[in-house]
Amino acid sequence: MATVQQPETSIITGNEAMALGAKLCRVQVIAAYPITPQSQVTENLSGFVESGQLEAEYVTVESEHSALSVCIGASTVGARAFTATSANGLAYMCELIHWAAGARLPLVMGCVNRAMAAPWSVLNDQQDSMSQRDAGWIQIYARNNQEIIDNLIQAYKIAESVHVPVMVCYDGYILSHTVMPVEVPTAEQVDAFLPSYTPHTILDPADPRNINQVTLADPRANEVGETCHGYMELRYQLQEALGNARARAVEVDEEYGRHFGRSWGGMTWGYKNEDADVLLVAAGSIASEATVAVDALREAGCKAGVLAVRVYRPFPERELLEGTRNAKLVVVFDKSLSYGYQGPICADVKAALYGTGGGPAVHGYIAGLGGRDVKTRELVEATQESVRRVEAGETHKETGWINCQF
Amino acid sequence: MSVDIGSLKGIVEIRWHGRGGQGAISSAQLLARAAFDDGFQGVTSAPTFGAERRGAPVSASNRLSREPLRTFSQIEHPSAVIVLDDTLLEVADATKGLIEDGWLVINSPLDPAAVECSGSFRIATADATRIAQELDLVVAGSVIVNTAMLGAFARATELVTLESVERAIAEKFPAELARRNFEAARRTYERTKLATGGS
Amino acid sequence: METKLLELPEKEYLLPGNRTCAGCGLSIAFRYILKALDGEAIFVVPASCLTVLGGMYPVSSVAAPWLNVSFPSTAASANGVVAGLKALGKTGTTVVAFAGDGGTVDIGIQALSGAAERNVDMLYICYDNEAYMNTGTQRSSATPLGAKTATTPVLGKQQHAKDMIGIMEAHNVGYIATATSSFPADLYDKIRKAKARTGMRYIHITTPCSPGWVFPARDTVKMGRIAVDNAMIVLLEIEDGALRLTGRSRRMAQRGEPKPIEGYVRAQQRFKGIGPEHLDVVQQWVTDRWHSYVKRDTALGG
Amino acid sequence: MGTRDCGHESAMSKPSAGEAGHTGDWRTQRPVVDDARCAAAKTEGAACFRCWLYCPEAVIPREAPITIDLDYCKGCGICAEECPTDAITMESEASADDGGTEED
Repeated sequence: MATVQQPETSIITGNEAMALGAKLCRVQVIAAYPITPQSQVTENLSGFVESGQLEAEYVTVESEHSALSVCIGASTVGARAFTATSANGLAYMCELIHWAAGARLPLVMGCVNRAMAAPWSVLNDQQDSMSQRDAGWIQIYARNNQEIIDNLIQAYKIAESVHVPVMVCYDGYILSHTVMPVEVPTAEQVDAFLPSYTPHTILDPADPRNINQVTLADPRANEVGETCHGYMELRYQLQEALGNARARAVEVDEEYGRHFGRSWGGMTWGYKNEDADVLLVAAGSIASEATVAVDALREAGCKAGVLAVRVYRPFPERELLEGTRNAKLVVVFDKSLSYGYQGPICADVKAALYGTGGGPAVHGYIAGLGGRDVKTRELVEATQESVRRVEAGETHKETGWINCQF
Repeated sequence: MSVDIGSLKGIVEIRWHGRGGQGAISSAQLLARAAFDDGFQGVTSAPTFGAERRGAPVSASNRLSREPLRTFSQIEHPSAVIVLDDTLLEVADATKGLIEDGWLVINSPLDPAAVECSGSFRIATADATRIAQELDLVVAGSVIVNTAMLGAFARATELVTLESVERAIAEKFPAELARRNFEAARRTYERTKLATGGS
Repeated sequence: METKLLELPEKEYLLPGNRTCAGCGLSIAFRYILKALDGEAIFVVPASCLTVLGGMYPVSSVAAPWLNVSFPSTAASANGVVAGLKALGKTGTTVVAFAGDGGTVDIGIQALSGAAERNVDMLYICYDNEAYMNTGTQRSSATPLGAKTATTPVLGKQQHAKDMIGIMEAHNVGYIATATSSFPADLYDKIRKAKARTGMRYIHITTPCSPGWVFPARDTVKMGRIAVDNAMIVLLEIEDGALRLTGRSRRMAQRGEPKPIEGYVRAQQRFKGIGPEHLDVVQQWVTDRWHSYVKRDTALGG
Repeated sequence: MGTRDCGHESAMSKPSAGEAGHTGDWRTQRPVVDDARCAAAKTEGAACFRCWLYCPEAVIPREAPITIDLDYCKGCGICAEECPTDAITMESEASADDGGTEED
C-alpha cells in the first residue's frame, strides 16, 4: 500500500513558518535584503535554495528597493516571486509597492511588522504595513504562526486569481521569533491546492509588448482603433480587483479548509462574538490576546467578544457592519497611528459603521507601539473603561493610549 | 475588579537566564518541543526581544498549556526559572516574579541550601558545567550547558519527561551531537539536587 | 573587423512617428542597438527620454518587448527579468537594461553596482546626453564641467563628469565599451560583441542632444563626431581588463593628438560664458584622460 | 462607449508606426532630394546612404532613389547636413506646393 505523507506538527517560529510556506508554494524567484526581525525568513530560504531543497533563483540584492524591483521583473515574465521585509525596508520599497499593484503583479511579500524609525526600534508595531494601506495591495494579518504559513499559501492563490499583490503581515518578535506548534502541510497538499502561475503580461520577443507605459488621462485608441483605458480606468479596475478580492479571500480560505482542515474566517474572525454587547476589534497577534481578555471580561460579567480584522485591505466593511449590529460598544486596538488623526483600523471601522442609524459607540486605543508589551489585563481594563463611559452616557471619547506612562 | 488571567487558563510560565552564546533560547525551544510531545497542546518559546550579543545576559521564556495558547505577551509570573550561569542570579534579577512554591533551577556545584538566594520558592541545583565538560560539549571555548539543564528542569518540575527531551534533542542535532547532548541531560537529571527553599 | 555601413541590417525595429525631439541622438543610437540585437532582446527602461520614445499606452513605437520600470531600479528590475526567465527555463533572450545618464550615474547607480557585483547576465546600456533632458535639462553627475543647465543656470556645472567607465572597471565587469550615436557601425559592433557574451556587460553611449546642449537639430551627428575628434568622447572597449581604442578614436591615436576642445565648446550654447580658466581645466582633463587610455592600449604601443 | 472591451489589466501595448500621430506635422522645413547629385541614386544603391544611416526617425529606406516618408519626417535636417554630395536640401514648408501628406 502506498503511503501518503501526513502533515507534521513542528514547533517553529513565525519566520520559519513563512520560509517553509514559500518553499511549499514553490516560489521561483526570491529577492530580499536583511532586516531585523525579517532576516531569518530569507536566511532559511537561501539555505533551501543552496541545498537544492527549493529550485529557485535567489537574488542577493543590495537593498529592499532592488528586492521588490527584482520581484516585479520576475513576476512580469511569469515567475512566482517572493520577498519579505520589515519597517524601514518596507518604507524603502514604497514606490515599488505602488508599482507592483499598478502593474497588477501577483507578488507576495512577507511583512514582519516592526516599528518605524526614527528613533530606531527593532520591536513590533504595525506602523510599517499600515502606512502602505493605500498602495493597492491586499493585506492579511496573522494571529499566530499557523496562520502565517496558511495565509502565505492562500495569498498566492488569491493574488494570482485577482492579479493584486498580497502582503502577509505578522508581528515581529511576538510571532516572528516565538516558536509554537505549526502543522506544516505536505508538498502534495500544497501542489493540489495551488496551481502554477500564468501571467497576464506578455514580455516575449516573438510577440513584443510595451508594459507600464506612460498612460494618458483620457482613454485612447490603440493601433487598430479600439478604445483603451486611460489612467483612471486602470485605477478603477484596480479598485474593482480589490473589491473582488473580498469574495476571493473568503472562497480561498474555505477551499483551504477543505484541503487542509483549517480555515481562518475569511475577511474577519470572531471569538464569542455572536451574542456580545462589547466587541474588541484588532488585527494580528493582539487580536489573539484579545480573546483571552474576552474570557476574563466574561468571567467578570461583561458580555464581550472579539471581531478581528484578518484581511485589512480590502477592508471588511460588510463583515464589520453586520458583525457589530447588535453590539453596544466596539473597542478598537490599533498598533499604529495615522498621526494627526487616530488609529487606522479605528477610523476605518467608524467609516464602515457611519450612517447606518444608531449603531454602537466606537472607542479607539493605541497599544504596543515600538514593542511596548500589551498585557491581557490592559485590554480588559481599557474595555472596562470604555464600558463605564458608554454607560455614563458619554458619546465621544478621545483615542486612548494603553500603558503610555506620561 | 482584578482578574488573574494566568490562573484562569492554567498556563505555566517559565523563564531562562543565560548569557549570549550559552543557548538559553535554544533550550527554551527544545523545552517547547518536549512539552508538546508530553501533551501540552499550547507551547510557546520566545527570546527576550531585541539584539542579542555574546556574553551579555539574555533570557528566554516558555508558556506551557494543556490548551492551545492565545497569549503572546511577555511572561510575568514564572513557575520556574532556569539559570544557566549562577553569576546571573543577581545580575539578571533572575527570581523576579517567580511564584510561591515555584522552582529556581540553577547550574551550580553548590547544594541548594548553600545557594544565597531567598524567597518562598524551591531551589534545585546541578553541576551542569561539569557534566557538559565530561561530554566535551564545548563550542568556541564556551561550555554548553543548555541541554544539560533541560535534565535538571525535568527532574525538578516533572513537567516534561526525559523521553520527550531526548526526542526534541534528536530532532535538532546531528546524531552524535544529539547523543552527547541527551547524555548530558540524562546525567544532569540524575545528579540534580532538590531542596525546598523558603525563608 | 568593423562592420561597413552598407553591411548594417536594413530591418528597422524603431517605428517612425514616435515622440523623440527632431534630430534625437538617442533615436539614432537606439536604431542600431535594435538592429544589432535583431529581435532577441527584452528592454528594461526607467523614466527617461527613452520612456517618451517608447510611446504612450496603448501604442508602442518599438517592435521589441519592453518593460518600463521605476527610475532607480533599472538594473534590479532587469535582474528580476533575468532571474524570472532563468527560473522558467527560457534562454536565448538578451536582457537589456537601458537607462539615461541620470538613471545610471545618479539615481540608478546603487542597483547597477549591485547587479554588476553579482555579475548578472545582462547588457546594461547607459545613453548619456549629459543631463536630465526629459525633465528639462537639469544637471546630472554626467554633465561636463562648465555646462549650463536648468540647475546650474548661472555659473555652469563646477565638477567634471563622473567616471562611469572607471566605476564599472572597478566592478570587474567583463565587457565595457563606449560609443556614440554619430558612429553607428562602431556602436553596432559593440552591441553585437556584448550580445555574444554572458554576465554583466556595460556600454556607455554618448548621444548629443540638440535642445539640451543647445545646437541646431541638424548638427546632432556632427556634434558627436567633433566630440570624438577632440576626445571629449573616446571610443573604446575593455574586454576582460584589456583596453582597446576603436574606430575613429583608434585612427586618431595612430595619427597624433586630438583637436582642441574649443571648437566643440563654442558650437554649443550650454557652454556659453565658460571662462578661459574652466576651458583650460576641461582641456587638461580631456587630454589627461586621452593619454591614460592611449597608454593602456598595448597594441598602440602606448 | 466604454473601454472595458480592451480587456487590459495594466498598460500593455502593441507596436505600431505613428504612435505620436503624423509627426510630419512637426516640420517647418522638408528635405528635398536631388537625384542628379545623390550618390546612392547614381550608383543604383551601391554606395553612400548616409541619410538612411543617420536618420533618427527611420523614415528613409535604404533604397535608391532615396524616398523620405514625409508623414513622419520631423524635418531635423540631419540627412541634408550629412549628405556628402549636398543632394538633400531643406526647403521651407510654407513655400512647398504639394502639401499632400498633411491630411488627417
